[in-house]
Amino acid sequence: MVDYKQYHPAWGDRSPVIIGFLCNWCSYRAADLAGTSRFGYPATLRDIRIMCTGRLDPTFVIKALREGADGVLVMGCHPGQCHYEEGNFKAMRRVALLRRTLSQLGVHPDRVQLGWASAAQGIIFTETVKEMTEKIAKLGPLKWHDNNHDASPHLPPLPEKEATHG
Amino acid sequence: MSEEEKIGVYICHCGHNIAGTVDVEGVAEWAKSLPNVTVSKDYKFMCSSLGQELIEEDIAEQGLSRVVVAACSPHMHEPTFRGACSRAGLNPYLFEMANIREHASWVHQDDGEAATEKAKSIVSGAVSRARELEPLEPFRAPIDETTLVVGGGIAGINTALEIANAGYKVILVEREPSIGGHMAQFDKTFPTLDCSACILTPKMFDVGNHPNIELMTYSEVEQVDGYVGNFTVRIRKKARMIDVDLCTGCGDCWERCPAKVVDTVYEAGLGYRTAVYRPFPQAVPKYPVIDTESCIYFKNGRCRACEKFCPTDAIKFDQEDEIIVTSVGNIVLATGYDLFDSRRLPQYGYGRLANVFTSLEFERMTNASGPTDGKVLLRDGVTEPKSVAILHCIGSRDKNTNDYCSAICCMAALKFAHLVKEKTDAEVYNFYIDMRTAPKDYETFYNRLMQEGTHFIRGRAAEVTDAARKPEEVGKLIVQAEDTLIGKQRRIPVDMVILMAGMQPRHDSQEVSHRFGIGCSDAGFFNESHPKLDPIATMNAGIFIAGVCQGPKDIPASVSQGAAAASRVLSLIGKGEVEIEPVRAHIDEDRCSGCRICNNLCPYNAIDFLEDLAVSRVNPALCKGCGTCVAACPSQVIDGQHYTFNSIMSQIEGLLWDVRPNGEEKVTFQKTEPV
Amino acid sequence: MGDKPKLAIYWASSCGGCEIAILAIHEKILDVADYFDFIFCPCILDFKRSDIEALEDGEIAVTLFNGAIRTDENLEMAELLRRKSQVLVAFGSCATEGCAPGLANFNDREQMMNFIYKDAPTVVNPEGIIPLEAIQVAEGELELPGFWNTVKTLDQVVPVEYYLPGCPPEAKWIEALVEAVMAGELPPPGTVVGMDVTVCDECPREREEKKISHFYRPYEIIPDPDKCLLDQGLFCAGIATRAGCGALCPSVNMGCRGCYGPNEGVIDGGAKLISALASVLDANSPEEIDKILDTLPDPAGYFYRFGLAHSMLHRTRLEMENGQKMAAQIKETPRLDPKLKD
Amino acid sequence: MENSRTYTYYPGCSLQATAHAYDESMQAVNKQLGLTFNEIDDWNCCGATEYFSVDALPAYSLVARNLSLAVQSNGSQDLVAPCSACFLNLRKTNDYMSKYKDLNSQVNQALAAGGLSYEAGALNVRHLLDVVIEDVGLEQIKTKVTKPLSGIKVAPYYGCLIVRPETGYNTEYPTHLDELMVTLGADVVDFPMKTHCCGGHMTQISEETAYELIRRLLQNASDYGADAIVTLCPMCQLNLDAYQNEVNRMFGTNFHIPVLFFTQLMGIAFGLSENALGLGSEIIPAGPALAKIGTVDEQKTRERPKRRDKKALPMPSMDSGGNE
Repeated sequence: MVDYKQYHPAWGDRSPVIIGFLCNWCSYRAADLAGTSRFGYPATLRDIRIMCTGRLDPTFVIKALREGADGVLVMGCHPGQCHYEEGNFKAMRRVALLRRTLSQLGVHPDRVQLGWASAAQGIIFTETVKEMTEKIAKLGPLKWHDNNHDASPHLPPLPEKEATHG
Repeated sequence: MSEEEKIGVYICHCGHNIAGTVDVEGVAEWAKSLPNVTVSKDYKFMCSSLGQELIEEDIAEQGLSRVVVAACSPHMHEPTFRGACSRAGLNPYLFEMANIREHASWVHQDDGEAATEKAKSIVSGAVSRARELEPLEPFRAPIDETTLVVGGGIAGINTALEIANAGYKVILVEREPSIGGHMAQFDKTFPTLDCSACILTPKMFDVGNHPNIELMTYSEVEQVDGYVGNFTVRIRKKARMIDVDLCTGCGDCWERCPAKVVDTVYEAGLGYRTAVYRPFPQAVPKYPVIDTESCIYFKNGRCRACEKFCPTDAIKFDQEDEIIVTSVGNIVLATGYDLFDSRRLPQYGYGRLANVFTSLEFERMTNASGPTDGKVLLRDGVTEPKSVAILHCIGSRDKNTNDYCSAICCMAALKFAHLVKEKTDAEVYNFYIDMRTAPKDYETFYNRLMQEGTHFIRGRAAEVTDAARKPEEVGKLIVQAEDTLIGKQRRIPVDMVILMAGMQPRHDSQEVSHRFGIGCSDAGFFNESHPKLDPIATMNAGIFIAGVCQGPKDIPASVSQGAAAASRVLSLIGKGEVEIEPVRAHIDEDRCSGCRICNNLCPYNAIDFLEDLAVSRVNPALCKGCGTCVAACPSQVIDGQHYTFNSIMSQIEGLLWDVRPNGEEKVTFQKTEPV
Repeated sequence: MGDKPKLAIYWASSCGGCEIAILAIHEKILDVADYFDFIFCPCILDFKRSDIEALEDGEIAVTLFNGAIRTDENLEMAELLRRKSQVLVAFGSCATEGCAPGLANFNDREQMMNFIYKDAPTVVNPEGIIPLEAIQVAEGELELPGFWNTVKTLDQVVPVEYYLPGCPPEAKWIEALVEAVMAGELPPPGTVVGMDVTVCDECPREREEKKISHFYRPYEIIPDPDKCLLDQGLFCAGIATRAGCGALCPSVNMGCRGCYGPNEGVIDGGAKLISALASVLDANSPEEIDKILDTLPDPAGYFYRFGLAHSMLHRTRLEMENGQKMAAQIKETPRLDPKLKD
Repeated sequence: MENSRTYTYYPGCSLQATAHAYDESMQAVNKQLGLTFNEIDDWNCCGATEYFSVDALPAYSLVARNLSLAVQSNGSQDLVAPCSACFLNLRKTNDYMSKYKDLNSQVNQALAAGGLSYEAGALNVRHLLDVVIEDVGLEQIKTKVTKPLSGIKVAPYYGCLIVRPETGYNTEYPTHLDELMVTLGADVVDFPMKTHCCGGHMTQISEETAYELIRRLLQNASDYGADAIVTLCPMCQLNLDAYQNEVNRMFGTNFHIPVLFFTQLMGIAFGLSENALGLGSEIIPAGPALAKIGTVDEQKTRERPKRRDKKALPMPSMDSGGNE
């Protein structure tokens, strides 16, 4: 197992978890080809097959981040080569707006990434996963639920030195 | 309802392929703890008949309502296991595949522990998704028996003849005035040195006279709608300015036409034609066309010589384009290729240095009916070259232009070397990177050429120049190259240079691929459904590809692919109806508010806005199930079958089984009624 | 009087608008007074918390609870009223989805205290005094309810029977709810009182196929009164907002702001707005897309104006990202650096 | 000036010495074109052509120091170098630092010793010719021409450095200088050796090798009837000009081809005085060649338009897209 502590101490013994959304026609097949060609890459990606990146509902991305993923990778056919002609352009637009929105919520934009690989580009697929894993590893765990647990009503009082009354 | 599902999980060893890395027994044991899993087993080869029977038995005996097989890619065996479910009476769309081979064991071979953990996540995701799957029925539609073939080169001709000979109607559409394609331009074909015209002309004649083939030359397909078995196509028949019912093809018109222009298509720029012309004597159909751009009458209103001399009054200057809308069941694209434009590599001097020719120019030159009557001559049209250099890989295997191999140029270059030797006394130098002569009998031809005394220099030419360094170079074209076999720079002075220009996708191939709803590779060649097992079909059912539009290949390969496309079409026609995957979008019209966000998103115009009801509706026959509208719908009233919102949300939860916060309530939504 | 079902109205972190909205049911209020024993409403009646504590559990028939949960007191009252009520209604946007108080989740407690009591341009506080939860003074110890880092909605702290969204809720839906209670015809728990379509359904503006090439701020253009605002490039959340208000804002030339929250079936209204709006951008390259998105400042503010506290992510990240406090970093660079490409 | 453009500027050593004519003519032309160049403070040597082969890391670091200083100057992101060697080194360093992570971190480590750093890709390194053609544009230049260069035949000589790494121009056979010269009204001859080696520093190491390389270039220009060679690289200019007589002596040839900077010809076409353009400092005097400007090529007028030889095969059209 790779020791991710070297990238960020907060990893401890765990590895980054990336949820992937791969389109059926290009990037999923690129991942298949990476397998057939035995191109190794970090075991950080857990992928979901969708017919087209145009099916990518930002709700899925937010859901993945909320449920414990450290990043989300969306991969489709190269622009102009979408099996459904232009679904990947929709994904490109949605991911752009989603990244802006998430960055306002404190999610580093690198945690949600978009990439392209044709069915013949197993190597591009593996390189993309490697690069993304490294970026996420450096960012550290997201652990969004800790953030929500923080909403616990029992907070320590504010520090005394801040002010004195009257 | 999902609470009551009984899920069967099967983990495949795939011999050593999965089991060698992933602890398959461990995963199978662990999967028993997943909610709703009633059966979890591992087995050596799930795709074997015994493996499939295992599933069928469990469905029957245990009453499984969902099946998950963790094995290879769904692109490999999803149909296999769907079949097993189906045989046991379970709706095939309640099957889910977990890809733990391509996506786990094969890519994490160095880390079995990580591969096993990942396999668990993949299985968990598949189980969660399976829980939310819904039974679906494929659509069935009848097949129109007429086939559209686009492109009248050798691939298209062969496709059309195969289908027509089987007794079905074919519409063959060709952009140029005649069918024949590039093959009609050649003189000889390698390696047999058959006369190209002699073997092609009979086929062209058959196409022109076949009762089942409707030939539309000088025509283009403008629009394609519909789906497999039921396409509607719109074809523009460009105005020929000739009434073909009256024309006899006698030739009086082009003999009298005073407007001469360089013929950049058929003669590859090496010869001339008139404004009213028939591209070549064997053209099918035999009727000429008037090229309105070079016709004197169309330019300045005078002349009309052809009209005056036409014995049957067939010249019609006021003819207009004709639009034909017709329905077809299948489409075969055989649109061929463009030659690489050698002017993009100015270091080889094409266009600057008179005696640099392209391969296609040379084809015309050696053709007995070509501009030089088959003589090999320099650009002055008189002098025979004493030495000829043939440069391979022009616009091929070059990251600056096209990085792929054009497949035919090595053999064509050998053919040229032979023809130069046959017709002149010239020395011939072939500059090559690698000699690629793989198919049957090609290597023999290469050996023959070596015996004929052709010089082979292994090295891509760096430049062709007329800048002489030594007296013997003066007045010559000097080819500079590194001879990599002797490790030296060489400068060979020659009289003539032939550039073996590569094959490129048609300049409008991206546009055409969009029109027909199929994919294109980076380079622009049409994408096949599977590079190994299905190089004929495309991702768009009912649309097939043949010939060089799919990738560089030679004549026999194009002919084979054309025949293969025909057989695919015939098997569909024979079946009588098609099954269409029920992955479709559906709008709940009661809940649609008519915001019209989705209307513009559909690449297939499958979404109609019903003004009177102020709601949108998906036409299931046009929908291809990409899901773009499903994701975009702001009120989530579009449902994407088989890739439903719930199934994907559930799969996310399953994939993250080990990192999800404990005890956190599941985010679901319940459909509730308003007060 | 004693036999009548008991009705309570409570405000947690809210503005008081919901109480006024209840009065907007006009003469129906008399039927309500006839039918119910109106036992608790700090806004208008002088009953004490001890009076509620004295009740049996479940003795209150219906409690209309408005306001978000952000202090220990809010939580105590929510838990108390939950215990004492048979039916607890999250009333208004604050209680259902967080509404304006929920926007505090873009910051944390420290930032908020500092801004409100020290840094706001309208504040003069040279000693830097900020409230404390407990303080010793000559007379003894004074206490304030604990103030939370994160705003929550009512259903995030106690189970809730019904939701009545809106800022404030429209009278007809308050009537519908009250009438349903009085008639004893209660819908299944979990029901949102309202429609399950979106504002577009009620909006009379004419809509066309969408294509957005520029977002305008309301002051930048004078919109055509008959055409869809979104078609004209004005941000309108109506496409992803539950209908029920009668398209009030669009009918006065203002884009819907989304106070009714997402419609039935949608988990995260902000995500759906992102998806829908981004889909129809008239751009096919990252550069073109960025150019259009630059005209939509503060997207998270637009998309989560009412629903942040109830959204899936709930709040901005508190933890450190790369050694820096993320929330503070975001404040300085409100938008994604356009140079960051995919 | 209607369109004033500002750039960060790296002059390089040549422009202050052997190529001062390039510097002077550039300044004069810039004024006409509304280009403002802000020189980087305290710049150092670009490493010239050899240092990279001697010791790569110090060489890259040396160049990166200039890049870092250029960023610090807080001006335009476009860094202009008129010398091809400087241009190549600056551009290559910028490019390689973006491409190769290890190099990037090593160079930045070296820079850190001097309290500097450079974010690879922060600057866009450009050659003067590229700025003139792309930013000012041929159309704009055309409006400035008061004295068209008709009558003089020039051979555009690019040298080997300007087209690397990939700049968007054709690497093997660039034509942008040709187009500029046509815009100025000059008669441009085809010059097949336009990107061949000028000998570089070989003149100091092996005269025999260098002079042969120079001879080929001069021979080719002369074969095509060029009155002058126009260049954009101080090294090329120096080699072809200063060693021309040596070449004549060694090979018994008799070349008298002046070698000018493109900025000098631009200045002439703009009607600027020869003094302002550093003319006269060249070794092979440009006077006779420049005297042809404004004259009509007699031979050309005498030649009637040739009738197409009936037997001759047509030449391919050089209009784009004509062939297929």
